Amino acid sequence: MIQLSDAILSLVLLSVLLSLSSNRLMGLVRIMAFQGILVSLVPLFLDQHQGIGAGSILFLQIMILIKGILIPGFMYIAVNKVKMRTEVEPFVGYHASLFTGLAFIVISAYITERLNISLPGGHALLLITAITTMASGLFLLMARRKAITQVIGYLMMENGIYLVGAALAKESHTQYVVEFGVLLDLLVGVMIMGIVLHNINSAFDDVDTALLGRLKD
Amino acid sequence: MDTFFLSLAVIVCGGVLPLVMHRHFTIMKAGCCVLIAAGCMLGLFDALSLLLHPAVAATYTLPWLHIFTLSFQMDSISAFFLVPIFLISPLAVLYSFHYMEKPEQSFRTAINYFFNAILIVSMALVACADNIPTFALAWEIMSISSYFLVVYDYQNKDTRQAGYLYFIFAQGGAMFLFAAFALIYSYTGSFAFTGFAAIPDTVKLVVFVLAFIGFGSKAGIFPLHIWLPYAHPAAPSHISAVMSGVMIKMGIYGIIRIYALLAVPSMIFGQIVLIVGMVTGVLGVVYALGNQDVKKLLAYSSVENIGIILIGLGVGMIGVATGTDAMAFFGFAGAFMHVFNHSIFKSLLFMGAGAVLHKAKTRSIDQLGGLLKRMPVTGRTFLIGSLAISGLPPFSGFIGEFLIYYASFQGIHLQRTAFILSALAIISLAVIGGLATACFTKVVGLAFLGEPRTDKAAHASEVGFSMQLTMIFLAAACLLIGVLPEPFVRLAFKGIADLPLLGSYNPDIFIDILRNIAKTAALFIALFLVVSLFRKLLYWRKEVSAGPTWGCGFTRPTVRMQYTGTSYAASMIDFYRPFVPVKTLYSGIRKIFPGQTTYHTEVIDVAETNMHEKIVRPLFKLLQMLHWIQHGHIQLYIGYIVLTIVVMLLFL
Amino acid sequence: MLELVFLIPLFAGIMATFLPVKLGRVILVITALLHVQLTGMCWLKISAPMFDDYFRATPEGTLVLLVTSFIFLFISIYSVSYMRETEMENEHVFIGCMLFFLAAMSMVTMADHLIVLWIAIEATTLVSAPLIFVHRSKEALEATWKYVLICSVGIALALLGSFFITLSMDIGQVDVPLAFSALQAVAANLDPVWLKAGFVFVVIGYGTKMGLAPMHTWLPDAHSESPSPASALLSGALLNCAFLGVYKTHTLLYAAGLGTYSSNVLIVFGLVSMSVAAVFIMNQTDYKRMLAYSSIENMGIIAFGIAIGGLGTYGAMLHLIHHSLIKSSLFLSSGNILLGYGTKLISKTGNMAKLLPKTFLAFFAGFAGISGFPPFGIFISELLIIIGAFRSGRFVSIGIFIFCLILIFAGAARLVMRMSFAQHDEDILVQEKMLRILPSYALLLTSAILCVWLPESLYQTIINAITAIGGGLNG
Amino acid sequence: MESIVSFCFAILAAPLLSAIIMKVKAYIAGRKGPPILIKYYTLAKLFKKGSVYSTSSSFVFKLGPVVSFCSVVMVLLFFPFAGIKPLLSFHGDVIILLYLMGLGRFFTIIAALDTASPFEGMGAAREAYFSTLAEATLFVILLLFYRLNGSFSFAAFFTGTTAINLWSPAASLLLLVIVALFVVLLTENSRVPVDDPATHLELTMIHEVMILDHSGPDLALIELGAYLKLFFYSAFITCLLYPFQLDNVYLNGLIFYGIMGMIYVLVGITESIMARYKMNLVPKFILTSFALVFFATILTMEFVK
Repeated sequence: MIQLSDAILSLVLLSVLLSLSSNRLMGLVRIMAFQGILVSLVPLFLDQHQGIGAGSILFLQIMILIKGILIPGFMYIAVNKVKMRTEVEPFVGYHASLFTGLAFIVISAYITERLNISLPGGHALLLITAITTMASGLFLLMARRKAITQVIGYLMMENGIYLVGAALAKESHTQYVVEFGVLLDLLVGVMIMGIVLHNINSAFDDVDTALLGRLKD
Repeated sequence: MDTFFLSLAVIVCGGVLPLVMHRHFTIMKAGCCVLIAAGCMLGLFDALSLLLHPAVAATYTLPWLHIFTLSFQMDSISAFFLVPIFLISPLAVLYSFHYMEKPEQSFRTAINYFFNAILIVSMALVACADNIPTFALAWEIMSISSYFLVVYDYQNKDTRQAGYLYFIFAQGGAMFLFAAFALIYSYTGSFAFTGFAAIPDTVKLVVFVLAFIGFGSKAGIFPLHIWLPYAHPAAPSHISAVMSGVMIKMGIYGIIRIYALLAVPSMIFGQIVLIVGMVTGVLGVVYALGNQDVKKLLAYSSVENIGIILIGLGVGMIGVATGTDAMAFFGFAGAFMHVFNHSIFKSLLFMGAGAVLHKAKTRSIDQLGGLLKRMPVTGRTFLIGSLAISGLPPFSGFIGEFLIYYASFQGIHLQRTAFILSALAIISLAVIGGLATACFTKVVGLAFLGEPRTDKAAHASEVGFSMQLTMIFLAAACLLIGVLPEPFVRLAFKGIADLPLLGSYNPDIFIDILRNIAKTAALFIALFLVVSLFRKLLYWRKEVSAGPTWGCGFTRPTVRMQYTGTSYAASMIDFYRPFVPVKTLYSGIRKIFPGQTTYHTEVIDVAETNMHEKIVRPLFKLLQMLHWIQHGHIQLYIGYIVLTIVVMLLFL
Repeated sequence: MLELVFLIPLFAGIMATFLPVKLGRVILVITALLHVQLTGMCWLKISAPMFDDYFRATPEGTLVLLVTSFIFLFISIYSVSYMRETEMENEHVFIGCMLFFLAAMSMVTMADHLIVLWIAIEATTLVSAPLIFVHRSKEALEATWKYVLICSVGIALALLGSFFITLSMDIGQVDVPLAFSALQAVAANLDPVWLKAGFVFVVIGYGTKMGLAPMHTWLPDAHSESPSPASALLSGALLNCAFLGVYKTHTLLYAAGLGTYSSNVLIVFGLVSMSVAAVFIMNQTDYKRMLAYSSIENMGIIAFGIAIGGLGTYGAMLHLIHHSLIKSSLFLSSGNILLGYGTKLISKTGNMAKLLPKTFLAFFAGFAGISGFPPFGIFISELLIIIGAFRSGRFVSIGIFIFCLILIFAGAARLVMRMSFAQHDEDILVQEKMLRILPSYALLLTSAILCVWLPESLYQTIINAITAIGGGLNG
Repeated sequence: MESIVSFCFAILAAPLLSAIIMKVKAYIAGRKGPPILIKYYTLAKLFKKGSVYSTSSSFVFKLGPVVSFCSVVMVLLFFPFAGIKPLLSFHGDVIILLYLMGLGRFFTIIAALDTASPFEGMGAAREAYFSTLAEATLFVILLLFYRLNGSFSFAAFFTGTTAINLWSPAASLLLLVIVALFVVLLTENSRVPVDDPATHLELTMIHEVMILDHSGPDLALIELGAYLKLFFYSAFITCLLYPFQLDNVYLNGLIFYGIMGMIYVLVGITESIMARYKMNLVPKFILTSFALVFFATILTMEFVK
């Protein structure tokens, strides 16, 4: 099982790197769907989640539904509907982004080493993945022009945080009602962002954040 | 203290009444005057009875918001400061009866009366506050109510600026006060005033300096005086009278109170106060001399008098520190006396200036002239006020200054620092006295005497009855105190009775001197009458004719050839040049047949320019530079968050 | 049943969204009234929570709930008149979202579970976003975008922080429900390093929402672009809710013996916020932005006051109450000014004293109140905070604190005087109406009354709220 | 009784002594000069005349001469001439007397300004200016005296056993004081080099220009006041020089007035050999006197322990 979880985590890492170097919006959305499903699966393969009860199975399905289908689907619609140019338009170039992603991996490996905490089950890779995902999400938020890529960055960060939660928290704390609430927030958040994006597009004829710089002192 | 609170209640009623009745303009004014006057008389009676029959200081406490108590105490110091509050304020309100004569601005006038009443009440409460929250509360109410009084004429841009400046200084000063109080609290753990003496001496010094800055910004010490020359001209004149005559004295009250509470016989307090007082006094009067705007000049003159009062206090404090009882006693008594006197003659002068402004529609000395003939009562009372403020016998100003001189002379026998400081105090008093004479001869001589320089001045006429009445009353008070100083000086002695550290000094010797001074004054007046009679005799049945002024050979002198205030002061200002720069705007003569040219000079307040150039401007520049923080780019905004995380994790 | 406090506005919101606008307005006001009653019941401890794992009526929560409910009542009355005047396009959405917003905020105040708190706070962001962009102007959209994105990112970090706190439980071998009240009791056993790390992320996260600099960047945009009732809600109620998250975590650290660390962090954030506010209030051109920066300043003051302990904490709680009252009143007045002049630019306003006398009274009184003049409560709270700071020996901090206060006062006074008194020749577009003035007066009056007479029970609530971090009168 | 006689004598003698200056100047210039009683003649002539008042002026203009005259007379009432107790004296009288002189000056100045004449305004400004400086010098002298002898009145300064004079231990300081006082005398009485009363150009005058419009008895009062003022300052200096007190009152008086005469002669000589300073040099001149006495005062830190 451990190997399997490692494999999934590697795939997550790969998706992160791919998203950094991706230059197509549609591609990005697909990567996000892929990543969402992977991330949802992670708890399934972790040691501390021994007893998989009916609740967790149900929750797993809901999570895959939201993270892997609903949210990416919603964004897919958004991208299509606003008919934005499909270029990602980075501030930081794709190669540089990629290298930054690699640097994130190195740094998070170093941090994980330094933290040296007795993680339940010694999931060093999990933590590395989580930190990298988070950092890359923040990086996408900062380094891309298009508003929609920022949403994707936000989602990626959220995924990273979820991974951290999965890595660190014991099962005893996991309360599905609460987790569902978190997911719901995420979903509604993305929907709201989508609506705002839609409005921005109709008001500005573009979703370039460079246009969103009027309010300043 | 029941009488005291009753009087305050009556005053508040007097303030609220106009708000309710503002549709009936005259009734509103009359009702307000009557109520405020009644309240003030009651309060004055209470304060005086406490002063004259010293009993245990009256106290009153009231729980407030579960954690505070509102605590009031009326001891001799409070009672003494209440006297000018309750004496001058009703007169100012009475004065305003004819001064505020625009029925179309009825509601605004009502608001002015309301805040006037609030100001009176809050000043009285400041004087009686007996713990930190009470004091802070009363102090802030005083600041904000006086602010509204200053901006009465808000359509005028200058007024707005003045109000702004005043507002900043009031609140900034309050912050220093809060800091001082908070520092004390951090040692005593109690809001009460009583525990102040228990804190360590070094802390006391810090507390005193903070409080001195805070109170000083209200009182107008150099260089925190810069709001005065703006706020006083901007405010209506009866308000200037109250603010300058009474309100800035609350700053002095604060300094005295904090000194009394800290109760530390250290030389350094006296040194600070004395040196600041000397600088304030001399520069205040020099700036007064250099200004041609009557009310601005009077504002600077207030600064000067605050300087004199501080010299008195400083001398008193040095007396305490060196154990020279007489010096301490008379220093404080002189300061108290001058507080009282200044409140009278300064309000008189402001009312006079207000009368001039009211009728001649200008405040500039260089546009006035010849008003004595046109406004006989205003002119004569203003002359008396000028004599009093110049400290000349037989008028009231002299008495206070004499006490301070007397105290300073007691310090002449001391050694080293104390001696030099006493000597400097005497010299600066002399210089201030001389310059004040120069300054007020200028005002009287140029604004009221000679020929009117403009049509505005030429068409001035005497002001309304209530205004005349108050000015006559105050002028009479100036003369009365000068001729019969004893009861008033005894009042000042009673006032300082509750100051700690003073020892028990018996001022009987001084009372003898005082009687002699009174006799001298009386003798002078008698002599004056005799000589006048003699002069009358000499002119008996003689030909007395009138003709034009001798123009030194110039046959057609015009009124515009009269000496102006600017030239009158020019050489004296020149003497103090490094501290009193003069800005000259001269258009020059360019063409062969020169057209109209302009020449304008203006005395620059170094405190103001330096504060503006060295502090405010760079600060503004810095703040403007920092505006890029909010640049509008969301990516960098998120960058801020990331940066914060990184920094915080580094300091984890 | 305690949960009614947020369930009823939730259902009312759903109803209002789908019912006709006129009915929606009635629902809005009725719900506000009902909510006040529910809050009162909660305050008097009549109702108990049903899901006591997640919800609990803590004194600090009750306090914030009280404030929120109270100002919501007046804002709802105001907004009825405001909406009638502005002829809003999607008014039913606006009313619905206001009610949802109330529900979310009420949930925040009652939340005891770490993650539930997070959910509720994130929910406040999401339901308030439509309030901001209801006008759909370009600026409003931009503001909404920034608001949603920055707050979401920030709050996501708070989730991470909550996870770290969970981790500190695990490492400390503590097995209690993941609720503040439960953790409080066992705080000493929590792992300090992870607890601190958790605190850092929570402060940054909720601090973003609360408007602590340098995470405040969304705040001036959102407050200035949203309709005035929404601004008033954002500033008067929402910021307090976010503060509650910070405060509860701070309490936890205090109980764990890490109070010094968390205090220092809060002091730094508080002072930075005040400085930033000072920078932007000076030379501000937009009066709503000025008010927004003033909110940043006041949140800084509250954070500072909470951190210094003792009297300062009491002062901070008072400050929270009075700031909400006064600031929401100011924003409501600013709505009238906006209607009257049709612009948010200070340079295009003026002579309010003559043109909009009633609004002028409310606005200027509010300004005096927010600047710490009696008879408004901020006078007391600032005095207490200054005294508390000296008492705790933080002389440098208090120096900066006072300096910022003076600067902000200087900056704001100039602008307010400009608006109130300066020359203005054009006519007023929309005259004042009593319905849009009275709520402002009522809020200010409440602050003034609370400065004279503080009900015993309210006092007790404040004291109970601050005893957890050693705040009180003996500090 | 002695005091009254002394006071009356002082008032009567003042014009005579003033004439000495004119005589000395004339003598040095090689002229015969006016008769020694010229000042009495002038006064008598003026008292007999009527007056012309400017239409610009008010009652203040008429008040000026009276007040300034009264203030000088007041000072003389308190001053001990030739060791004879003055008519009145009390601890602290010096201050009120100096301030009374200030009162006189105040009225002189505003009376001048009352005429609306530009020249008189100019003179008034100068008078106000220079007297502020001279007054400071006088006050330093007072505090020096107070430090030396602990008293606070003219009578106590110059009579009794602790009288201050050139033969006391602090004589070296008093030399400085005498020089300074002489400067003050020249300033306050508008003598050369501060002012030239004999000039014919109003622009350069100080005191004389201020009284241009006064005439008749008013002018007489002013003139008499000026003589008395000069008399007072000379007596002040004389008291410092005056070495001893003999039992014989008349002998005392003789010596005293002898020294007084010498001071007047000295003023006359100064006027003859010096030119008037440029107006902007005058403050420096007066400041010198201030510096001298201030220096002397600081030096007392050595003398008085």
